[in-house]
Amino acid sequence: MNVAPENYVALSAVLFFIGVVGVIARRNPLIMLMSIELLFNAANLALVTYARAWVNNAGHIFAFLVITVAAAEAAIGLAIVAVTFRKEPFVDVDEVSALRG
Amino acid sequence: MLLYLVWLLPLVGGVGLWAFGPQLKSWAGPIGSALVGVSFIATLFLWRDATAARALDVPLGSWLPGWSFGLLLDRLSLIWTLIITGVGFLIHVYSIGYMDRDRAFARFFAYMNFFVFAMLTLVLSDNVIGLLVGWGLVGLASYFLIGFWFYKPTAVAAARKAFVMNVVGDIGIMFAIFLIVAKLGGIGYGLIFANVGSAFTPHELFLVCLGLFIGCAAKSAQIPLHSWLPDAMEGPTPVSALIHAATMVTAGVYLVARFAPLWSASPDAQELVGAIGALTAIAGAILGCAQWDIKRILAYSTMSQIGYMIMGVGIGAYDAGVFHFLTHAFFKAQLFLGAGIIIHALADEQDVRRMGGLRKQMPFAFAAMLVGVLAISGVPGLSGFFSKDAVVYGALQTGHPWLYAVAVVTAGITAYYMFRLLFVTFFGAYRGAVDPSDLGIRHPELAGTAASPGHHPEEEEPHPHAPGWLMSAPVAILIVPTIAIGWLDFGSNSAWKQFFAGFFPRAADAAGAAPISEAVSTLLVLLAVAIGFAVAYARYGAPAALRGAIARLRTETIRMPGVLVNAYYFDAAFEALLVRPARALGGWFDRTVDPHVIDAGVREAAISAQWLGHLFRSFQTGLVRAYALTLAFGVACIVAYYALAFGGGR
Amino acid sequence: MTVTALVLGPLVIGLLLYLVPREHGGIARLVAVAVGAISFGLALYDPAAGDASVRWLSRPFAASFHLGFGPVSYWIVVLLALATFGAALAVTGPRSRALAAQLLILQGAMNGVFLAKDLLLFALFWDLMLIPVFLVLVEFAPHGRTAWKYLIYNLAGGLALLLATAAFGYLATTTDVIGKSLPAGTIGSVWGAWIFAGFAFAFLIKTPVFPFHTWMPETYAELPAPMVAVVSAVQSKAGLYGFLIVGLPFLAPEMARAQTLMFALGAIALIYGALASLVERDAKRVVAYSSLSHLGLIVLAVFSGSNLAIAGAVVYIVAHGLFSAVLFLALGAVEQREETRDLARLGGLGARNPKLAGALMLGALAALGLPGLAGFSGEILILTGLYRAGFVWPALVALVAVVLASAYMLRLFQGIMNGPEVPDLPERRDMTWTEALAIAPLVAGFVLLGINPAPLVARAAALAQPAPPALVSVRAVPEDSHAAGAR
Amino acid sequence: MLPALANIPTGADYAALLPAFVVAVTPLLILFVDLFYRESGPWRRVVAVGLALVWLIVAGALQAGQYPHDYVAFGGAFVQGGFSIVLSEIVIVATIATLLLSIGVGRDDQVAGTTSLLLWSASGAMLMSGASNLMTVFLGLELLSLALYCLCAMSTRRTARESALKYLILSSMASGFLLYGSALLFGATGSVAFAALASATVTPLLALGAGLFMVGLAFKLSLVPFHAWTPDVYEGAPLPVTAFMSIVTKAGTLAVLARFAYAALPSEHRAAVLLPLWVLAALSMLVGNLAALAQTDMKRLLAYSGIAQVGYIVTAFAGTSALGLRYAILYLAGYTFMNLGAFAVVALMARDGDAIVGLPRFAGLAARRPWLAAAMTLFLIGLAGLPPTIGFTAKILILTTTLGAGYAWLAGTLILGTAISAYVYLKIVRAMFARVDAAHVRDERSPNVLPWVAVAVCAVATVVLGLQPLTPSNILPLVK
Repeated sequence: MNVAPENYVALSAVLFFIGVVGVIARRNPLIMLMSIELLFNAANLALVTYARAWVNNAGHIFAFLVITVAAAEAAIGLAIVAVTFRKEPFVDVDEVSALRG
Repeated sequence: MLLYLVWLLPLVGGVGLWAFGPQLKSWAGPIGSALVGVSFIATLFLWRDATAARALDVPLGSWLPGWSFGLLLDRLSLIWTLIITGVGFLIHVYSIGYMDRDRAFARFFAYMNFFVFAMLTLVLSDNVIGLLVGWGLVGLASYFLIGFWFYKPTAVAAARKAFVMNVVGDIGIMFAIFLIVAKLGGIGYGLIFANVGSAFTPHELFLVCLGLFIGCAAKSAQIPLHSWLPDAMEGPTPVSALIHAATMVTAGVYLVARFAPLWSASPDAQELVGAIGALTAIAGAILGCAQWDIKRILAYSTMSQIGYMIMGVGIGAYDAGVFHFLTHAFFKAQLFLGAGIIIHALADEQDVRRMGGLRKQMPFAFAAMLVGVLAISGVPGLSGFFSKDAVVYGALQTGHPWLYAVAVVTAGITAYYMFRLLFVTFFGAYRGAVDPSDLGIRHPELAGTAASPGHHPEEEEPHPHAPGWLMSAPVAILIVPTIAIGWLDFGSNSAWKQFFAGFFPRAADAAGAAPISEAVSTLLVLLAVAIGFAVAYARYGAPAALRGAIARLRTETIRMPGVLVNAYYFDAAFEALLVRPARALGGWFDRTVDPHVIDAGVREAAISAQWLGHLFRSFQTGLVRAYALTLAFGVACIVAYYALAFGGGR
Repeated sequence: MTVTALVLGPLVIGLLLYLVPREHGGIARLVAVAVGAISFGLALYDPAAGDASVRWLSRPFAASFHLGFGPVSYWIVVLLALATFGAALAVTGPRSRALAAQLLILQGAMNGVFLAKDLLLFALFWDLMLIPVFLVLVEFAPHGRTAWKYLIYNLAGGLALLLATAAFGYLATTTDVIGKSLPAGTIGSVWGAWIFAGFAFAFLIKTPVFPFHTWMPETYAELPAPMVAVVSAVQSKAGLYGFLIVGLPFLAPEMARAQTLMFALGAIALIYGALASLVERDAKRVVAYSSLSHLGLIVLAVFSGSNLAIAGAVVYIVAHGLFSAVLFLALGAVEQREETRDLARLGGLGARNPKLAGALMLGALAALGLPGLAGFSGEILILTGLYRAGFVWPALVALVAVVLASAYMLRLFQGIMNGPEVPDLPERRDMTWTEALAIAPLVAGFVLLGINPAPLVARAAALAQPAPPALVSVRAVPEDSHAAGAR
Repeated sequence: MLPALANIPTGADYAALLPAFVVAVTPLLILFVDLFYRESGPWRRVVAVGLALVWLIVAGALQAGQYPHDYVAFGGAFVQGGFSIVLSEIVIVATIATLLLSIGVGRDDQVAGTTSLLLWSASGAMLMSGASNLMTVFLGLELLSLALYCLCAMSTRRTARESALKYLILSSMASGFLLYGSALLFGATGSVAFAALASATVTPLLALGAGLFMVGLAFKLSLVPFHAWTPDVYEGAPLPVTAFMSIVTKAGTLAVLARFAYAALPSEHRAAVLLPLWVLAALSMLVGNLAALAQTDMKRLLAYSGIAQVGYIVTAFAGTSALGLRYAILYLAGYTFMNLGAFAVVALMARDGDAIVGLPRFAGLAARRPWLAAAMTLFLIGLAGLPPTIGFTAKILILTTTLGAGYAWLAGTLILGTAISAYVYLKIVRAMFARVDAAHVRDERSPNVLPWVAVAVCAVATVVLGLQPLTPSNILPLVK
């Protein structure tokens, strides 16, 4: 079965869009982090697709790189969320708005 | 070199006395007088050079090519220099006595010397800029001396008025200079007179003359720029004698005489100047009839007499006009100094209504004033008779019958108010002790007659007393020329006419045009004078009039027409038409336009910036999701741009 | 060497003055006086000093740290040295150190403006001279707003200047142009208009000219007297100087095109300032508005294109510097004694302060254009030049302003010195010798200049000589033609 | 057959990377040394910071030694030489200054960690300065950012954690855009190298990719409207971190932007592709300065000021002239000194080197601490673009190139922004010099004198850089 690359790209765009909306719409920082992962993975999908389309391994390498970075990012992100909300009963980014103006 | 000395000695005096006055104390007066005296003598030594075929012209320096300066002593400036230094010297001597009680004795002489310097600059200059410098500096000296008692608000105001009105004159001369420089590129008299015919169109020539005449009118108190002169009487009396009678105010006459070639080439200007002169003569004389302040009477008479001179030089009778200046310098100085003796003796009383009967206490003053009055009225044999006659007849000779008529009538009025002065002051009983209100004096302090507080440290009762020799000697000396100088111009080939033979351009239509002979004219003038005297005698001098003097003065004061009291409302008109609008406009600029119009724009811009700053601040909500939204919004905009820019073009 | 010392010396010494302990303000003052005197001596001693030049930029345009005397700037530098000398002598009070230091910094910066032979350097010093005035206003002015107003206006001008300089540099590929000439057509008409607009905006604000003047009365009123003496004497000339050295040689067609507008602004300033100072009650603001009026006259001269008027403008620039410094120093002395500048409250000081009255009088007389003093020399040259170049109406308007000048200057003098003594004014003592020493050289300057402005006129001739043909053509009447009619 | 084997990295490739490598490896040494301490004490701090300083200076020297050479390493993934060396040096200088400021901040036993993070972050920026393919860019950017997220949280203040969280979320989102843009660019050209982009034909895909890629960069540069994180993060983060962030992220990102704008776009469409960038620059100059007008906290104010200053720098790129790049980097160098100087002054006004310093604290500073006030005045007038500073010189140079490139509107906006900014900066000058009743002003002094070193160096550099003769050889070599 051979799926046209355009479809993968379209899927990645949809994923990306969902990720953006997720960051904007969700108040739970964990879900926001997940949405960010979605952004990265949407890019990965596109990269891999194009790598195949152009027959260029650079895209694959790039994707691996992104996966590594995303892992580090998730680790740091979770740590920061944990530190920030350690004493809070609920996890809500809108509560964190002391810095403004 | 001697001319430098003549010119600069008074300056040395002025600056030196100003700087070292406190150290010199009472020596200031003699030193100042001596310097002017030396200047006078030096001028006499220069007589031969000045009257030589080629007049004395000393270069001083130059600003630009064509703008070179120098001193010129020719016949005309010689006459003026002699009067300035000669009469000036006498008045300086007189002032030593007159100002003896004043705290600022040295400063007074500094100013007086400075004035002499300035006046010499004016008359000795050989170019228009130098003339203007002198013109401005005499105005300054006049300002200083009018405002000499600067703690008196009236004096301060009078000084400022005199200065500002004189600046109006200055700009007239400046305007003339513009035209001259624009046409000729230079400022020297020689250059100007050599090119009168070729460089200017008649219209331009008229404009030059008009500009110059504005200067004359301001300096010589010609209508409509005359109203500073009566106010200038706030200054000490010797000042009035020197500056506001003998010399400075006649600078206008000098100017017209100096620029005779221009005037002679511009008949329109001549008509204008003659008419203004005659108008001033009669208007001043009429106002002279309505004054009570002895110095203001003399001031209006000065205005009127200068009107004669201006009329004379204006219509082309230059030597007659200049001659009237000469005689006037003597008799008017005489009158002022005589009045000064009275004022000094009465502790600064100047209101003639509060005088009376002074003939007995002050015979010397009476004699001095009497000679002066006779001379100014044109009584035959005295100086004023000859000069006035020459001017009056000159009007007829040059074909101006209307001016002639005005001049004759003015002669009569002159006799009237001068004898009125004499009778009220010297005849009858002394009224110094009479309550001012009985004399109709409502506001003594406003009449300008109140003794100035603080000027005399020691309080003293007004008591008529004889003057010291320092004051009487100059007056006595002045009596001689007042009587005799007129004979210089006796006859058709007089010494005076010879002196100026060929100096002035000849009037367009000389003798022969006159419908009546000079003798008939003289008789007419004398008739007018006699009528004037008779009326004055009947109203003020006759025994019956003297008996009811107090009541009479009272009714006359109360019934005086407003138009005369207010000097034809010139001041009020200036106030309403110029001063108030200027101040209102200035106030509007200062208090409305600047802060509320111009600044408002800038202020609004600054406030808007602040407001925007706060607006952007309010966008910064601190909500991370909102920030993410703006981020996404920005991305959307950029994507939209690329879609538009590159999407359609494929 | 001389020119470098004139610029860097005051700047560096001014900064070093901050090392003097704060309570030893007297020492700082003495140093400032000495710097003023030395720079005066230096300028007089070495009037033919050569240029000093160090390369700064080579791209995008060539620029150098190029300093040197020019035909006009030499005299302005001399004037500035005199003014600084006088101002430094007049420094008093608990914060003398700051004032003396800022005075020197200002002197250095302004020397830089006038000695700069490079347009970029000119712009640098132009903006630099904002800072000392701003800081002094911040520290000394009673109203905080004044400093802002000064800054907003002048910085707007400074930035416009910067933009114009950048464009100029781009087109000419060099800014080392002052005193030189550019090949014709370097600055085309499209760019030229904008560049001129930028320069003119800066120059008009600095001068200032209606309607950009509103910062000036407040600044002048609230600056301490020594500072305002220097600012009004010299800083206000920077704009006019700019028109002379940038506008005339490089932007002549634009100058000619803007002539009507500039004449209108100058004439309005002339009358506006005169009328406003006729009613203003604050003595220093009276002088400020009078400056507006006087400087308007110079604007007319600069834009007339007449050599005579431009020579007059140069004379008047120096003359105005001298007499406005005298006026402000004298008013400063009055304010220090009486703690008010309100003409309605002052009066009668002349009786007890004859020397101070004399100083104020001399300043006022020079300002009102008394013949024989420097103000007159400049005025008559300008006016004659204007008229000769065919500008009859501007000349007549200026004549009206001359009359008004005498009215407001006498009002100022008499309001303070004449009339009955006001009893409740605090302190009475006549001028001290330091105050006299501060004012005397300035007075001597305007007397000498009044008697003989020839040295300045000669230098100005050098400035106006190479006037490009475009400017000559705007003259309605050829300069040297006797036959052409006056309109 | 693996084509990659054809270009196995050689010593020359690693030599190009050596300075960044030194900076990246030093933390390992620091952490290793730190293991030997049992208890907290000042020595831990001194050793950690000392090691970092020494190796940073070594790295700086190595970097400087590379100057005349050009390196194309790792098959074009990393290019060193010319302006990127200067940017790396800026990063090193900023890091050194940050270390000087951070001496008194935080607990002794954490210093090794924070120092390490700082160096890693710096190495990320250095990597970015030489990055010339999309992968290297992403790698450098993430290295820079990940360390910064942690650094922001390194304070006991609650706002520090808030700032870290915000920075994390927003920056990651921006990285996502950059990454997706990179993917699209890859898709459009089939290559991750910038060099390949330059010869590509412009398709909507390429334009869109370029747009998203630039959004990521604009976020890091905090150009409006991608600036919203800046004030909050700057305010919340510890002061030294803020100072670091304000320079280092700009330096690294600017290198990428320069390479991208100058070398990675087809020249015939360059102007159109880059137009949004100029609009962003104009918006930044206006909004940054206007918003700064209303600020009362010093760090926040400097944040907004930084937004505007980046606008000036990006303006220099307008028209993508060679000179414009030089002046942008010159301006950044000047900004580094002026801004770090200002932060150092602020650090000297707080007892622990990391307090919230409001504007009222500056009232009457000139009377209390004249030297500090004088230095601050110099930095502020420099930021305002007044002479005699690099702020003035660089600004007029930028104006000239911008005008020359035909972007008069951008030059006009720059002038307008500068006018507004004068109020922002001189407001502080005014507060310092105005006479005030200083009794109620809290006057704290940092016990630490090292920031004075930073202040002095920055002050001298601000003036000297502005007045030194600038010739092509010393201004900067051109872009590679």
